[in-house]
Amino acid sequence: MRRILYLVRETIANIWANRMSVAIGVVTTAFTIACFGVFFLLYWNLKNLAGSLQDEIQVMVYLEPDTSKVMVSGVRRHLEGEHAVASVAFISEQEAVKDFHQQFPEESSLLDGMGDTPLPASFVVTLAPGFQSSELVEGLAERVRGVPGVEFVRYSRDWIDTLGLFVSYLEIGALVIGLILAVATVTIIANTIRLSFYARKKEIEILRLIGATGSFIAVPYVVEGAFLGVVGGGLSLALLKGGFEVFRFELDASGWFQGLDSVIAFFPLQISILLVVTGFLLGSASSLLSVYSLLRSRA
Amino acid sequence: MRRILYLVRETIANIWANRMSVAIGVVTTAFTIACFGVFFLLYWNLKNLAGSLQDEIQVMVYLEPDTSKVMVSGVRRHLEGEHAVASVAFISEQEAVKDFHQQFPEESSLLDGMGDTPLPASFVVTLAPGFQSSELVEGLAERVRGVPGVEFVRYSRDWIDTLGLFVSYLEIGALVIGLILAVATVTIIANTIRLSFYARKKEIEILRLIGATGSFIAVPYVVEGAFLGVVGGGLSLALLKGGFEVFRFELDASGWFQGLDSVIAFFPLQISILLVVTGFLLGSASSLLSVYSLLRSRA
Amino acid sequence: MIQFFQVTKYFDRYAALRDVTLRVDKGECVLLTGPSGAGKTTLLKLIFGAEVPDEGQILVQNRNIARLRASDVPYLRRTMGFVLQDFKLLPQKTVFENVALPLIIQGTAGLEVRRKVSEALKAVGLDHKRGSQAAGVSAGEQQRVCIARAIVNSPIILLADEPTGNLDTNLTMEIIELFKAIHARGTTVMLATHNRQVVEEMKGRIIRLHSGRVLSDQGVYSETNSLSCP
Amino acid sequence: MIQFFQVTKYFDRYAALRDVTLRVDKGECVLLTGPSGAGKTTLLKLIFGAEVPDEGQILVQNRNIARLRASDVPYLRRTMGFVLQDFKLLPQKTVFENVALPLIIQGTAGLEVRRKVSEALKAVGLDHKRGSQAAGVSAGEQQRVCIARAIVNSPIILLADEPTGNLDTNLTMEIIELFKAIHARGTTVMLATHNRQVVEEMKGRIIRLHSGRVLSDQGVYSETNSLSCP
Ligand SMILES: Nc1ncnc2c1ncn2[C@@H]1O[C@H](COP(=O)(O)OP(=O)(O)OP(=O)(O)O)[C@@H](O)[C@H]1O
Ligand SMILES: Nc1ncnc2c1ncn2[C@@H]1O[C@H](COP(=O)(O)OP(=O)(O)OP(=O)(O)O)[C@@H](O)[C@H]1O
Ligand SMILES: [Mg+2]
Ligand SMILES: [Mg+2]
Repeated sequence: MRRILYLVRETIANIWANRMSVAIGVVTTAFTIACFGVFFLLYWNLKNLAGSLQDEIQVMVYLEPDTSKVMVSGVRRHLEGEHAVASVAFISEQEAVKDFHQQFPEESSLLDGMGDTPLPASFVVTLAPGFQSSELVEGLAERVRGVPGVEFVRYSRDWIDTLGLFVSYLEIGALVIGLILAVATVTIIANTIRLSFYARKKEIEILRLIGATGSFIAVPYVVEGAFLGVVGGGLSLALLKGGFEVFRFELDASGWFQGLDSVIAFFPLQISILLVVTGFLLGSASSLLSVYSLLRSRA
Repeated sequence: MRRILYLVRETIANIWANRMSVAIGVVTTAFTIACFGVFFLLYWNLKNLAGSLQDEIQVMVYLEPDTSKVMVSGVRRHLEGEHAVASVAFISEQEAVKDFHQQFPEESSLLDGMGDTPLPASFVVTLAPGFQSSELVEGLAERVRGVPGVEFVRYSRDWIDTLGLFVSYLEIGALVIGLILAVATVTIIANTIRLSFYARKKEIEILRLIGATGSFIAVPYVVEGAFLGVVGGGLSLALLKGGFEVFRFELDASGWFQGLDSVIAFFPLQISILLVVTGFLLGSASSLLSVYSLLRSRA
Repeated sequence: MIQFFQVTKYFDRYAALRDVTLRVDKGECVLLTGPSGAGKTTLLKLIFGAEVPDEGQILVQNRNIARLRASDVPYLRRTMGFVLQDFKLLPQKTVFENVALPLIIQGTAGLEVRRKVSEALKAVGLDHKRGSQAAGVSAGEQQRVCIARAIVNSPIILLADEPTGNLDTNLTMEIIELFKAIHARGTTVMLATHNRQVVEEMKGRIIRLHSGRVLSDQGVYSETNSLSCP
Repeated sequence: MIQFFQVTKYFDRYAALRDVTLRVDKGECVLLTGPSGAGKTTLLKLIFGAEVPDEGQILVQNRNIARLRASDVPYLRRTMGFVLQDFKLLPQKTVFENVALPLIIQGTAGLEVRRKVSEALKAVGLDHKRGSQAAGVSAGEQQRVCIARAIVNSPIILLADEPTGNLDTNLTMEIIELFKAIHARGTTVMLATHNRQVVEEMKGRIIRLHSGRVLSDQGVYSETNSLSCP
C-alpha cells in the first residue's frame, strides 16, 4: 500500500521534477505522430476518394435495333443475375438521342437525317464494389455479349485500369512511405524518451544501491513514459484535427471542389483512439526498454 | 592556438564520450528530415506530373467546310501570333475521318452516308506553359472565333479547370502539411539536441566555475550540434534515396505506369544539398540555443 | 558474517586490492585505515556488491556475493546500511524523503516510516532540516543525512566510508557515540576512516591497508601500536 | 582584497549568512571555522561569484561581485583558485586534463601547460595518477586533484573548502605545507575547515562562524583561545 502510494507520488514528482524534458518529450511525440498522421490522413482520404470513384464504373450494354420488349426484359434478367452487377438502368432509343443532343450540342447535326432512332437502346450497368477489376468486367462483358438481343458491350477499360492502378499505386506508395514513417516515429519517440531518462542514470544507480528491486525502479518511469505517450498522442490528434480544419476551411473559402468537401473526412473515432493508443504503447515500451537497459548492468 | 587545438580535440572527445546520445540524435534527425523529405518528394513529383500534364492541354479550332487554303493559312498565322500558343498542328477533313474511325471503331457506321467530308478540318493548338488558366484560354477562344474561316472553337474547359484546381489544391495542401511538418522537424531536432545537452549541465557548470567564457564553452557543443545535423541530414538523404529506389523498383517490377517511370524523379542536386544544409543549420542553431539557455543563468 | 578469501580487484590493470583474506564475525567493530588510495572504499564496495571481485570469493551472511543472482542483490542490500564517501543522495528529494527511501522500498507502513525517520534524523541532529532539499544542505549535513539513511533500517551490517570527513570535533564525537550505540545493539560495524579521533574512540579492531594489501590486523587502539598508524 | 559589507544570503527563507562584515587584506591567511551548516561554504561561494548576495556588498579586488557583468565573471575567476567541498571534477576526463583545464581556458602554451600541471600534481603527490579518469580515483585522490587544479594557475586568491576532509594525517600535513608555501609567495589564502590539525598548523587568522554570523575574528591559534574553537 505504502509502496503503491509511493509509486504514484513518485511518478507525479518525477514528471514535475523533469517537467522540461517531459514537455520536450510530449511535444516531440506529438509532432512525430502527427507526421505519420498527416500521411495516413492523406492516404485515408485518397483511398476513400478512389473507392467512391470506383463506384461509378459503368458497363454499357447496347441492344440490337428494334429489340422486342420480351427480349429487353430477358437481357435485364440476365444482367441482374450476374454477381458483379449492382444496378441496371435502361436507356431507350429516344432517350439516347436526347442524351446525345445534351452532351454534344455542337455535333447535333451529325444525327440529322439518320432516321428516328440513329442510336441504339442500352442498359447502363453499375458494378458492385469489389468487382471493378479489368478481368472480371471482361468476363462479364463476354457473357453478356452472348445474350440474345445484345448488339455490343462497351466499357471504358482505360478508366477501370487507371483507377485500379491508382489504388495499387497508392498502396505500394503507402506501404513504402508508411513504413519509413512508422520506423521514423518509433525511433524518434523511443529516442526522445531514452534521452530524457539518460539524465537520470545516477538516480537509478542510487535506488539500486539502497536495495530497490528492478520493478520498483522501473514502474514510475514506465508510467511516466506511458503518460508522455498518451499526452503526445492526444496532442498529435489535436494538431491533426486543427490542421485538417484549417485545410477544409481554406478549401471552402476558395470555393473549389464543392463536391470534395463531402468526400474528405477526418479519421473515424476508432482510428483516432488508435493514434492515442499507439502513443501509449510507444511511450511505455520505450521507457521500459531504456530503464531496463540501465538496470541490466550489475552494480 | 592551444585553445583551438583544445576545442577541436574537445569536440571529438565530446562526441565520442556521448556517442550514444549523439547517435540517437543523428538517427532522430535523419528520420525527422526524412519525414519532411518524403512529403516534399511527393509534392515535388506531383507538381512535376501536373506540369507535364498541363503541357498537353489543347484547344481545337474547327474550320468552316470547304475553307480555301489562303484562309487556312490566315487562321494559322493568326494562331501563331497569339502569345498563349506554343504550337499549331493542322488536321485536314480526311485526317479527321481517319482519326474518328481509329478512335471509335464501333461507331464507324455513324459516318456512313454523310458524304466525303462529314467532319470539319481543324487546328490543334498546344498552349504555352503559364497560359493554361481557364480565363486566358477563354480569351484566346473568343479572339479566334472572330477569325474568318473558323466555324467553332472547342476546348475542354473541365480538364483545364481540373488541372488548375489540382495544382492549387496541391499548393494549399503542400502549404498546410508542409508547415506542420517543417515545424515538427525543427521542434524534434531542436528537442533532441537540447535533451542530449541536458545531461551535460554539470559539465558546463564546472567549466564556468573554472573561468571559461561563454563562447569557449559553447563552441564544442555547437560544432557537435552541427556535426549531428550534417550527418543526420546526409543520412536522411540516403534514407530517402533508398526508399525512392525501392519504390521505383516496385513500380518497374509491377509493370504499371511505364510512362510514369520517366516522370518521377529524385530531387535535383541543389535540393539534396539543401537538405544537408538544413540539417547543419538546425543542428548548430539548436545546440547554440540550448547551450546559451544553460549559460544564461548566472552561477 | 563477512569473509574474504584471497580477493583481488583490478581497475584497468591497477590492483586496488591484492590477495585480501579476512574474516569479520557478527557483532564486531572493525576500523579500516590506511593512506589515500589504499583500497578502503573498494573493500567496502565489494561487501555490498557495488563492485565484483576479479579473483577470490566473498561471503556475506554466508552468501557468495559474486555468484548472487541479480534479482537477489536488492534483498541482501536491504540488510545492510552504508555511508558512502560521495554521499549518493537523491538531490531533488528532501532530507526526509532520502532517509525514508530504504523503508519505503521495503513497504514499511506510513506511520512507522515517519517514526523511524524522525528518530534517525534526531540521532544525527538534523530533524530541523527534514524539509530541505538534499542538494541544498551543507556538506556536513549531507553526510549526516547519509548516516541517518544507513541506520534507519536497523541494518545487520553497517558500513561507513569516512563518515566524519566533513564534521567538526563535536559532531564527530556524537556520531562516534551513535555508532557505538548501534554496535552495542549487536550490529556488525565496519568503518573506513582517516580520522584519528574516530580510531581512538571507537576502540575496535583495526585493519590497516596499504596499496591494496592488509598491512596489519590488530585489536583495539593503544598508544603502543598507534605510532605509525593513521 | 576581499571585503564584505553587511552581507546577508538567504536560501528559501533560511539565512545562511547574516549581516557579515569582514575585510581580508592581500597576503593574509584566513581560517574559517564553525560547526556544520554555519555558512562557511556559502561565504566562499560568494567570493568567487557562484552565489549572489541578497543584501550587502562584496568587493573582491576592488570589484563589486554582485554588479559585475556576466561576461566579466570568468576573468575574475581566473585570478582565483578554489577547492570545492564536492570536488566538481569533470568525471570523464583524466586527472591531467582536469588540472590542465584552467590553463587551457586562458590559452597557455602547450609546453608550459605540461610543465605546470606536472608541478602541481607532484605537489599533491599524484603524478602517478595523471592518466587515470577523474571518476576512477579514490576520494582522497580526487580531493588532491582539486587542490592541484586550484594552484596550477598561481592564483592571487586561493579559496579552499574543507581541503583535507578525505586525507589522512600525513597527507594533511603535506597539504598544509603546500598551502603555507603558496601563502609565503604572497597569495591570499582562505581555508574553511573543521580539522583541528589544519587550524593549529596553518597559524592564520581565525574567523569563527555560527548560524551565519561571525562569532569571533581573532589572530593565530593558541592554546588559550582554542578551548571552544573547532
Ligand atoms: N572506478 C575506478 N576506476 C579506476 N581506478 C579506481 C576506481 N576506483 C578506485 N580506483 C583506484 O583504486 C585505488 C583504491 O581506491 P579506493 O577508493 O579504494 O581508495 P581509498 O582507500 O578509499 O582512498 P581514499 O582514502 O582516498 O578514499 C586508488 O588508487 C584508485 O585510484
Ligand atoms: N543551495 C542551498 N539551498 C538551500 N539551503 C542551502 C543551500 N546551500 C546551503 N544551504 C543552507 O545554508 C546553511 C549554510 O550552508 P553552508 O554549506 O554554507 O554550511 P557550511 O558551513 O559549509 O557547513 P559544512 O561544514 O557542513 O559544509 C546550511 O544550513 C544549509 O542547509
Ligand atoms: Mg575512499
Ligand atoms: Mg561546507
